[in-house]
Amino acid sequence: MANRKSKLCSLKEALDGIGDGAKIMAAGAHFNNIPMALVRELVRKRVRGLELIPTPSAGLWVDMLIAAGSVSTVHVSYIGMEFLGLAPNFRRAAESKSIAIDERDEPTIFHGLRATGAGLPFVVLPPIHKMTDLPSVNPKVYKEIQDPFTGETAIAIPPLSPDVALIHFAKCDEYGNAVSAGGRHMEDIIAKASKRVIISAEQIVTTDEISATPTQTTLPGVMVDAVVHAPYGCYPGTCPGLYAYDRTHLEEYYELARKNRTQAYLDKYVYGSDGDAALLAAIPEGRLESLRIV
Amino acid sequence: MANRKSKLCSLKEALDGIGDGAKIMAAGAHFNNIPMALVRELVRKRVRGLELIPTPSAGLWVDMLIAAGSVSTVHVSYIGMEFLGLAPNFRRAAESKSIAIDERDEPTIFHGLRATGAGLPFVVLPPIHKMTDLPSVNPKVYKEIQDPFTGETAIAIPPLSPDVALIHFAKCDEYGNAVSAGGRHMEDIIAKASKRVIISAEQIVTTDEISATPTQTTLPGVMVDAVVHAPYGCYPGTCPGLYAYDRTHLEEYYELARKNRTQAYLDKYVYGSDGDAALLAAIPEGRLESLRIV
Amino acid sequence: MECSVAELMAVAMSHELRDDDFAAVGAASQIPVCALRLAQKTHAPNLWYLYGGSGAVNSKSKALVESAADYRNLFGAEYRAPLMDIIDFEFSGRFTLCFFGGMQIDQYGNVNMVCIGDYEKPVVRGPGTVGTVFTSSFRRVVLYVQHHNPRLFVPKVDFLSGPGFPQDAAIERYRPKFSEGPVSVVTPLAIMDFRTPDKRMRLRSVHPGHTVEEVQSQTGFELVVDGTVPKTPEPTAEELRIIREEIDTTGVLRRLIE
Amino acid sequence: MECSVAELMAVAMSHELRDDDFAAVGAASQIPVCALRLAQKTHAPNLWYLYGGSGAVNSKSKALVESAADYRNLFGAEYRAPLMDIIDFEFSGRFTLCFFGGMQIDQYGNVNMVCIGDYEKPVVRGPGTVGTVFTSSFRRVVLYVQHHNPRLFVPKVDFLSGPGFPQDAAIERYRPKFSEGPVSVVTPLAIMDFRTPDKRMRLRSVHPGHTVEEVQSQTGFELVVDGTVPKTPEPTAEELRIIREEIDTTGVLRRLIE
Repeated sequence: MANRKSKLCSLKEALDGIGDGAKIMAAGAHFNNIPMALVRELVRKRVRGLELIPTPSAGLWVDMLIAAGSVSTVHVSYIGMEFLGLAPNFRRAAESKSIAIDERDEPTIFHGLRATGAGLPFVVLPPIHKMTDLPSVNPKVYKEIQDPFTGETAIAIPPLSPDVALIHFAKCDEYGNAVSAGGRHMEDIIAKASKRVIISAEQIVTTDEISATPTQTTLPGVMVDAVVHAPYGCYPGTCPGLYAYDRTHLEEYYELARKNRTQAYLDKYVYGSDGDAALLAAIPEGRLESLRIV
Repeated sequence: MANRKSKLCSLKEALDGIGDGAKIMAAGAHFNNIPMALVRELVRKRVRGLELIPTPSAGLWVDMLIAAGSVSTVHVSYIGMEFLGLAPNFRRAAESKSIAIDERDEPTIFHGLRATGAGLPFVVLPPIHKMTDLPSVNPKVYKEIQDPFTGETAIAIPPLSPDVALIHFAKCDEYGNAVSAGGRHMEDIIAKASKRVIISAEQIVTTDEISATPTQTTLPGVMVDAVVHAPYGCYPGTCPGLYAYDRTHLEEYYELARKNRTQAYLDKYVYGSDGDAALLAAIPEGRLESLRIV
Repeated sequence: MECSVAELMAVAMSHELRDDDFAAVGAASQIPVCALRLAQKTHAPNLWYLYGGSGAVNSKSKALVESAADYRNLFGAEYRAPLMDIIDFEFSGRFTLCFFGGMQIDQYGNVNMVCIGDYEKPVVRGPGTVGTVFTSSFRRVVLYVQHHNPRLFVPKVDFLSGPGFPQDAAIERYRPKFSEGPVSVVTPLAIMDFRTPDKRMRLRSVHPGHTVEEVQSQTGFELVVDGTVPKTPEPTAEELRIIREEIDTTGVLRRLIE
Repeated sequence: MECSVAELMAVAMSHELRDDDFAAVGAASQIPVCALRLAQKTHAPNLWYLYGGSGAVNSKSKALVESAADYRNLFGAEYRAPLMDIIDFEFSGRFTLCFFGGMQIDQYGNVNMVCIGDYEKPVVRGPGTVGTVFTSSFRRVVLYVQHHNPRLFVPKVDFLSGPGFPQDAAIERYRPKFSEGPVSVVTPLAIMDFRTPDKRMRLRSVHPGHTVEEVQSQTGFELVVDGTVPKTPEPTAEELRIIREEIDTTGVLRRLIE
């Protein structure tokens, strides 16, 4: 009997094969459960021309990759820093036209992903977008269609298919069976729509631990291509159930970003390090412990 | 401060308002997690002309309501008795045309419910049904449509909206927050699509017990209209995590049904009883205990 | 009893909620979260509510955290809604009320979250429309903002991301039948509504310490004024006690708006 | 070693599975379930599999229960897939192999689960098409039946619920690009496939104790026969040991087919 192959690998190995122009999606909502360790590695990779497909509520990771010069296009539903304000690098890049914007919104991104994940050719929404300016600025995405059952007008939107999805979990096994301590948000929706799924986790556990409670597995390993062990992989954001966001560190990022000095942040915390070693070493003593949720 | 209203009521009260011709959906897959206590009460109600919308894999409850003379139409994906064979009353009624059949299949029922639950006007499937005889026997459900993005042919199906959904859970609180011990199957999909949602549960627990693990709630009470305490509510089927199906009893049903003597079964176990009292009293000593899963 | 503007707004917003509502809030929403919890603890014990990003239904968190997406909102919650539920509820009319903000709001209740200035050459690029399209499909929408000035309240939004009341029947017919659209606007100065024949914004009440003239001068279009405009009722002592002892135990709303 | 027909079928079906497959089975599927588990324990350790009704992924149950929908299949499983996942995987080509049965199977691999006789006046009303439409969208489909007779193997199905190989290019173009259609048919008498120019059913091997003539006489259409038809390989001692000691510990497959 042969052995089952482990999907466990390093940050660097996990991102192998992501080239210029790839379509990247990262999970998370605002500062919650963003796969920052994987995003930082992507920054270090210095790829160019990425097309970002953020979740309906994103900010930090998009802003950072824009500052790193890796981005050519962003699908926009909400790109901001929630309670901190607008996303400075996104705002500058959008106003100066140094990135292209594919203007969408929450239901369009969600149902576009659903179309791919569910194997549906396209999705039809009720015509409420016709009450807004969205269809006029993005006519290739919002197409009028007639309901064959009622004759009413509806809106068709196309499938959305990221090349690579990045998702962080509280724990997983080496085959990619993964658990979100804060419950499922849209990890399954993202993974189903994506050609390649890379996950990181705070803790790598045995498959026996996973299969003791199969109803609590958030994402099955059959949908996962690579697994990385990344403690504090959501930092400076929140990892639900394990640690809270670091407001001080987020403010440091935000202030530098506002002053168009994100490069200084990246030099200090991201570049020139193997993985997150530089970042974790630079965080003041006791800070990480203070964020932990008991 | 006013008090929160309990949704707890008797089997009889829960089914109040279900009249002749109602569209009824019951949850469950094969003999798993079927809301039999609620179905038996529906039999006792002696309503007529029901339109049944079973899950993609159903049998016992449909067969029983047909035998009781309550059914005029059945949406069919799979109506059978799984390892026991075909569903005898369904088969007879279908062959003799005493019921109408709305021929569908698993994805059509699922995505029809999704359309209603997600507020979408209709759902578009890839054209694989064109490779089968389904569209030709049910042309009102399967409509050809052109993909506005690719020009390809696709299949549009209409929303499916049960008037009443019946669902059983391992436990719930008096406000309808409910937990399936065997994990979610499609309880959420059914509830979202249905105008009225009636649930039963093996055990009524406190809201504190529910809110101790909110990520494990299968269905939130906001989608529930009535709650019934129904121990052995899936019997003679399985209640996942609590008890297994009673094969002896199922065979008794099946043999009587094959001989067109389901009326004798109903007289013995369903009619003439307040709730399930007659049924539970008629089960041989020790049988129920032997089915329990430790 | 002295109360802060944010507390006054939260109490006013709680009065918009009914006992049979299923309400939702999005990100950074301490005032609406307080309104929801206060309503549930006073006149609306059967109210259900959901915090967007965290999916928490009926959270019982005793502190107002900065983010509705914060996992800690799951404390005492009865359900964790995945995003699919939220979007399903938004399209299908299950949410009966939602609180929404905006970078710009115009006289017909249209909301803009996308840009100030021309879309092709924006002066300010906003975060994006998120779910503001759903102002057309929540049964009732309460708009609220933490500032009240003519840059925010404009005659016509630069980008229409959240529909108010279109003045064109051909557009209005796209609204789902169950939707009433925006029903009120709560700001640090006043409460407005759209109870006018043409759905123009009307001044409903002015907060204590402010005047009709001041509100009008801080609004970039003419507000409809019907006779004498009443004062916004102040929170009762019991409302303030519940807020401070049971909901906002760390005093966020006492510091939120200067 | 003596083995039962069901065990022989399970072993033959396990050989159809590859190490990179994600396979699925529906209801009442003890033979395919045994095939899946055997493959994972021998040549395909990276195989993933799902049992329909229970949603169990990679179940490690040590007994073959009667129903794939049985909750007890969750024993040792790594995930509990809700029905949405299953239907998504079915449409999108994520399932690479599925085992399917049928009331009728015809010479082009079309499957019927709906009725015997005319649809409007059926002689036997079957259970319905369930998910047999997906014989067109699983990457590979293995058909299997517990009987082999001319009532089951018919020239043309009375109702086409599961597509095999349509002889009309206008129909064939609806098949997703990733789908190969039915690749084999496993019965108590023989194994068939469709490796013929026109995708007609071909006799691949005959089980020990049976003959080509017998198989042909029990089939309602002419099977393609290429030269000498080999015997179906018998299970190895190790395969039988694994089945009896680790998978089918209660001996279901020894009693299943008389």
